[in-house]
Amino acid sequence: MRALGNALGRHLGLTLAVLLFLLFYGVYNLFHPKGFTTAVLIQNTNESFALVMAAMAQTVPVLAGGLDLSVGAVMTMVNCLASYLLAGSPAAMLGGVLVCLAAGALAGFLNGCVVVYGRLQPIVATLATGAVYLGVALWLRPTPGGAVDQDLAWALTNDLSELADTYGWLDGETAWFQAIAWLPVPLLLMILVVLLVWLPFRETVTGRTVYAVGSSEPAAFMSGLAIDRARLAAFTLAGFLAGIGGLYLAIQTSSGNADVPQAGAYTLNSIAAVVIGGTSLLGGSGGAAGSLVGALVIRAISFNFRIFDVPPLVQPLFEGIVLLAAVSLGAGRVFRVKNRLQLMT
Amino acid sequence: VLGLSTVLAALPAAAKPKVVQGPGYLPACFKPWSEQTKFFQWEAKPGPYRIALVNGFVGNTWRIQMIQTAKAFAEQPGIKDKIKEFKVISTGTDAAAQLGAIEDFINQGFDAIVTIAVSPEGFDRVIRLADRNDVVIVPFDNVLDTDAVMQVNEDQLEMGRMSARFLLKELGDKKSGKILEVRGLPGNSVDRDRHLGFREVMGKEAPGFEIVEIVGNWDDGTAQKATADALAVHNHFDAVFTQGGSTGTVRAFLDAGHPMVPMAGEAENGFRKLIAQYKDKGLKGFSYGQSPGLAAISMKAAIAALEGNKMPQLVSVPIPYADYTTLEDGKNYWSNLSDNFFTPNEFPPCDVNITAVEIMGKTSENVK
Amino acid sequence: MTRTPKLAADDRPILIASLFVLVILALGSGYTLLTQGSLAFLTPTYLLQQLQVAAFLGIVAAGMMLVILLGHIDLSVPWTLAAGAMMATAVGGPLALPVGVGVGLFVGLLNGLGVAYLRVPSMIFTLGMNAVLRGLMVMHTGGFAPQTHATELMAWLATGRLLGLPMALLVWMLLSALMVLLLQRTVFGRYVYAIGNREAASYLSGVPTRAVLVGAFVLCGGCAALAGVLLAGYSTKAYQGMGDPYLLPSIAAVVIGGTHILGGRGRYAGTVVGTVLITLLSSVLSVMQMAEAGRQVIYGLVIIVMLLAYGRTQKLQA
Amino acid sequence: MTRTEAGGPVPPAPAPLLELRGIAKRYGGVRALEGVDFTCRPGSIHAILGENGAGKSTLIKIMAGVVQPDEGEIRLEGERVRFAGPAAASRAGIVAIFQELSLVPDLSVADNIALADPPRRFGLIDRRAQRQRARAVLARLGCEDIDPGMRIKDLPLSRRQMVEIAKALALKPRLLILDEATSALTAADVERVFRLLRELRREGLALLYISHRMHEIAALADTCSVFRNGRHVATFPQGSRSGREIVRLMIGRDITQVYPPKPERPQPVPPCLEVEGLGWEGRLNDLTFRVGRGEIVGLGGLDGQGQRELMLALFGVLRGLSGTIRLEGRELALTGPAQAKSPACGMALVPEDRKTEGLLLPMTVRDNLSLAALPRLSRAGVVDRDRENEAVAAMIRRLRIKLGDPADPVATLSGGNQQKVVLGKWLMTGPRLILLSDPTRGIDVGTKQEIYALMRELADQGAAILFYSTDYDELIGCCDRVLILYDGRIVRVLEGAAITEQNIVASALNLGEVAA
Ligand SMILES: Nc1ncnc2c1ncn2[C@@H]1O[C@H](COP(=O)(O)OP(=O)(O)OP(=O)(O)O)[C@@H](O)[C@H]1O
Ligand SMILES: Nc1ncnc2c1ncn2[C@@H]1O[C@H](COP(=O)(O)OP(=O)(O)OP(=O)(O)O)[C@@H](O)[C@H]1O
Ligand SMILES: [Mg+2]
Ligand SMILES: [Mg+2]
Repeated sequence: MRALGNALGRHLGLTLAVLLFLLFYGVYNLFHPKGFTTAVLIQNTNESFALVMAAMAQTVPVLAGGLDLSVGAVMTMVNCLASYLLAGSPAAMLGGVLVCLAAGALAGFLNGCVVVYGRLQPIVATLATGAVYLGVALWLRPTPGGAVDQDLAWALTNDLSELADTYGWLDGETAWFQAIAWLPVPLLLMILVVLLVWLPFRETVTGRTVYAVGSSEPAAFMSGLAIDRARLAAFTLAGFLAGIGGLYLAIQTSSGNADVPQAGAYTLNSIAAVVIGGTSLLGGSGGAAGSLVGALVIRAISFNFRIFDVPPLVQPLFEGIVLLAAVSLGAGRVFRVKNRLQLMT
Repeated sequence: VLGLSTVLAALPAAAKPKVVQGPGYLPACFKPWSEQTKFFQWEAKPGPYRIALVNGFVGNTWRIQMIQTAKAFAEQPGIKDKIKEFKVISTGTDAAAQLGAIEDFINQGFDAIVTIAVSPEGFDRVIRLADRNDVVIVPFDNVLDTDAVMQVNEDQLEMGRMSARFLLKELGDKKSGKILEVRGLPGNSVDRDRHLGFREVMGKEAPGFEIVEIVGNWDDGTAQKATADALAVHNHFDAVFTQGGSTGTVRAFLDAGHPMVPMAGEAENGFRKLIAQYKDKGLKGFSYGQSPGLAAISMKAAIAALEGNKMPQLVSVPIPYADYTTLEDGKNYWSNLSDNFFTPNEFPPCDVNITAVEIMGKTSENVK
Repeated sequence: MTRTPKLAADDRPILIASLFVLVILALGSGYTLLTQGSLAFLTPTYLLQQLQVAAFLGIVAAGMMLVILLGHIDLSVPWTLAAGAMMATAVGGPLALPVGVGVGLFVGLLNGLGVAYLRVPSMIFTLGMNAVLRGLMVMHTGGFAPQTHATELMAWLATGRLLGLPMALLVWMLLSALMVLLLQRTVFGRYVYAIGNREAASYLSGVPTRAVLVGAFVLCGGCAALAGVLLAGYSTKAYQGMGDPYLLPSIAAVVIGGTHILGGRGRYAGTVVGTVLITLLSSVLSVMQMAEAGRQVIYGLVIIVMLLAYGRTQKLQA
Repeated sequence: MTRTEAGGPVPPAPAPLLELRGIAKRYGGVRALEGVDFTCRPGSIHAILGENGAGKSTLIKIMAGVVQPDEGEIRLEGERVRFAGPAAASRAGIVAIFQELSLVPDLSVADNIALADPPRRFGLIDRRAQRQRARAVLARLGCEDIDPGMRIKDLPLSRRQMVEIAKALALKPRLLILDEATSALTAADVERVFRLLRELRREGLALLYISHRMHEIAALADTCSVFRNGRHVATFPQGSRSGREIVRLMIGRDITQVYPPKPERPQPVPPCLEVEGLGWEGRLNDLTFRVGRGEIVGLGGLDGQGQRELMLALFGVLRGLSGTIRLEGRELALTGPAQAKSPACGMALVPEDRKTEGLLLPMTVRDNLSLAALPRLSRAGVVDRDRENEAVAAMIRRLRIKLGDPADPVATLSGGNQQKVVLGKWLMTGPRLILLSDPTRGIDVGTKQEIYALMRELADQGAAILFYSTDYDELIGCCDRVLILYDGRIVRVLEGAAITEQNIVASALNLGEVAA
């Protein structure tokens, strides 16, 4: 069926990413003494969560045709903020969570404003705002620290049964619960974010407009779409997702840390993840689900260093080469294209 | 905390190390931090052991030297036969990745994990898991703000204090003037502690001095630029306390033609070379050092703990230092070798006898 | 219409940035006047010293500008710089300089091939290249106990003086002269702007677009490595991570200089001014003992305010 | 009130749907529209005629809210309105299909058809409903073959244009405007569209139809309005004027001797380009033809039948060609334009879309003119400023390019002068084989004449010219021979007297001998 071939061709990037992930992660689990167990899954998902969020955040502005170099900074800022707000009564903590998410969204919204109303290029605009957000983070946490409710931290970084135990919910025996008790909370959260945030957004008119703007701005305008609103929405959502990442980072490390290099690393890795996940940096095609896989690929690469005996001082080189190879996979296109003009983007 | 206890209630009895009375094992090597320091004791485990070293950032000489030392130590007779498997990985400056790696090694059933923390916070989860699985975690160098694990470090506060005392000694009866303080990486606990120690003594014993602070990031280039700027504006300093990137600071003084003054700094070979070279011109230098050998000591501590010995919760490794009077080429610095490596590496009381030269001086063979 | 309006459009950023440089000096002087009772920032010593330090960033930015003019970017600059320096010192002797710069040119070649022939987005390809270089340098230092001492020549080029001017500054000036010649006078320069404006149109006009792309990346790598060699001379040694403080500042310098991040527009003079601005700003903040948080915020705001001041309404789509 | 000229009163008509009064629009110095009154009524198809740049598109962009008029008012059923943007206009029932396609390439057909306001459930887009809607509209256009799930970028140009029309229909317009919306359609599609339009007319829609094809207008329109450089010159019932009269209205004078005379030349001319069995990706099929020195060979046929690909193939842009190309006897395997333009080959290509493929709009006229010839204007890679300026000045004089200063951005030039710059850029390289892809598009009649003359002059100097045009009048006037392409094949070769409107149209629509 032609449509099927089309669908596959359209998601070629994503397909490749999934295969890569299955390869790296499969090998890792095969050779891991406790491979394919909940313990390993919990650890892996915990480790990947923040990067996954950063990658999904990066995806939205990229789809609209612009990079967001402040993703890591927003994440770090929210992380530092959260390290003050995630303690005390359940109500207080809930409030804290909401404040953190709002802060992330606000930061993203400000990015959007600078881009839309300031008419600055997203790359430079977010390069600058990113520095500002890092400044705020450093102001919030000149040195690492903070207190996060221990139960919360423990419960959210384990599987569902631990979650239930910790808060004494439906004393874990219930049959249906047993079926899903092994699910790691972070994995569940990733899935929820995709199902409750990304997919719905993509199906709204605004989300559709994000794609349209990235694909062809003039066409979007001619069709009477609300371009500015879409851009604002894209950056706001990016901030929101980065915020979730920062929030989880705080829960996971039960502290806030305004680590500038770490922020930079997350931003750059998020871009790599987006590309590996099959989203075009030119905008218009791809999706956050792909970036999720892309992020997992990046993580899965380094997982393997813990299994195989790669000399420690060779690891960085190895990592670099694999990354370079992974992002170069898309290059196959070059040899298929029959009209050289199409290579000129 | 309160929450913690409720969780632990929910857990299968976590096998925390017993808190016991001293004295500890091999006190010459594992010196308790203070009188208050408590002692830990784990169930003795039969060896040989599987040990992992989880490093963070790798892109600087100190870390590379540290990794080399650890690997050499693992091969050392008397240690080699106690180690079944020794794995080293670097996670980069990413807390999530480092915590993940540690947890992964716990899952893999390693017996001990020595690590340089990316952040002094956030290890609660892995510590808890380690306790549940009888795994000994030993943070060193960048240690944690907790007393729930055994840690190995030199006293960063003391480094600041020593430096202050040395400078005051050299300044003699001069009780006022300007002192330049070149700080390290902002937000890092080591930077914080060395700074506090320095200020503590200066504040107490010589409040008359104006202290000018600049940020050097422990990076020679950055320190050199920042120092040059400070010199151009302040024209004269009576003494300098610098935290790494020390050679950069001296270079800036040379470039500016500023007379050499008493200077306390890190233990880079380059800095000691310069002291030796300019001590007669007034570079009364003091060089304290964070030794990459800490890795080896931490490994030894981990093994000792696994063997069921009593271990201090916080092991204080004496600060190796030298000053312009005690420098000796080929002994505590090497004029024919690279500036970048860190001179103090061995620590005989722990029979960590791998010298910096053996590590950083040897050429090509084993690129591991 | 005559040239003037178009020129004004491109000169505006340069003028504004220059004014801002004066503002920074004024504020700094105000500070020193209050605290030291001196006008240290206005002394020739200080200004020359700033220009000397600016030279390193300026050389990196020059290469970065070429790549940005093409609508690309080079994120491998930090470790290209470090690799150049470390290789130079490792080889030592008369070969140090050529080898160091050669490393940069070679890295640039690889970047160029990846971007121009494989068509991998430069943002990503150079990022990977940076990681690879870091890996190589880590192995290098760990495995081969390399010599890291800068040669006499390197030291002289970085810290020496000629007619009272720092050599580094002279090197930068020489390079700048070449850059101006390259961009204004040569076919290559004209092609760079053409491709930056519209690669398809340039290609159909018979411009060897791929060769130009590769060439630009090669030059960018060469500049980064040259800066590394000089920097090693400045601190008399090469060391890991010496390039890290140069990535974002070099991009910022180019952008503040009025070069369009999507390529095709921008004048070299702007990049020079942008470099001076960034260098002075960080120096003044350092002297003011401004906390890290404050610095970050100020950097960010400066970039935004400057760009808004240029009031360039650009098409948002690449 | 619409002005009507003596001769045939306007038939009693229903109340106007949309009225424009005293509309004026300027772009910088250019008067796009000036004091235009215009009315369109439900249940009629109203054709707009005019030279390129007469203001047709601008008028429509104003109706559809894409641009705002500088003066004048718009009344919708008597109510004064002001459309903030295309969205507002389409809410009011005014929908336009523009010259430049307004489809989003990365989205599916269904997505595009429902782009503006898709069917929603709980605020989310209802894909099934959207798909059904798309199917329905496409069916109405007789395009069941288009899969709503396909991405636009995977569709051929003609299909896209049908989707464009479907998209407009889906908005349930009261006034539907088609601006040269059929330029790329196949004969069958054109018929379908016409049937549809007539049907819509019966349903009482008001329709505006813009086309440069007289026969289409004759076949379709009830009323015609003629525009000339921004002014509305006349409105009259279709059929009440002869073609000649209409042309006079459009151009303001009779076209006397627009085209330079075609010289009689001894047959056969020495060959310059010989193509045998050229094929590419099924878009070019087994093309065989030759162009002699001093010959102007036309490429005819509907838009998008492979003419563009042929040009690109000859210029070395396309990969994976089959067949052979011989230039001046030597067989060619070009690696790209750089080689094609080299003195060894001496080719030049004036591409279809001057704004994206021909020019670097923000760069100066000088830079644009000298771009292709730079190697020969420089020594050791350094541009010789003096030689460059001389050459540029000479070219500006030769082509009579109107500009302020060679250092102005080329974007500030008029469409016609922009096109002259593209031509000039290539003349600077002294080409021996010139490929012209619709070089007179969007260019006023005066400039056109200059270009025709220039082409003939070059031919007489021995250049071989391959000339693609969508305007068959040009082909008739300029070409020694005309190749008609259909679906990437040469369906007919017309020579000398056989080059007639009927023949071209007939073979272009691939109707065999039937006249249009
Ligand atoms: N974007 C623009 N900027 C400046 N001037 C413009 C622009 N678009 C059109 N014009 C001017 O308005 C005049 C009318 O243009 P318009 O496109 O309406 O002509 P047209 O009748 O549609 O020509 P065609 O038959 O080629 O479509 C043109 O001569 C041009 O000079
Ligand atoms: N970007 C621009 N900046 C300034 N003026 C422009 C620009 N684009 C077009 N124009 C003006 O519009 C005229 C040519 O525009 P344009 O090419 O759209 O006219 P056109 O003949 O209708 O072309 P087309 O029919 O292909 O759109 C010139 O007079 C020019 O002054
Ligand atoms: Mg037009
Ligand atoms: Mg038009």
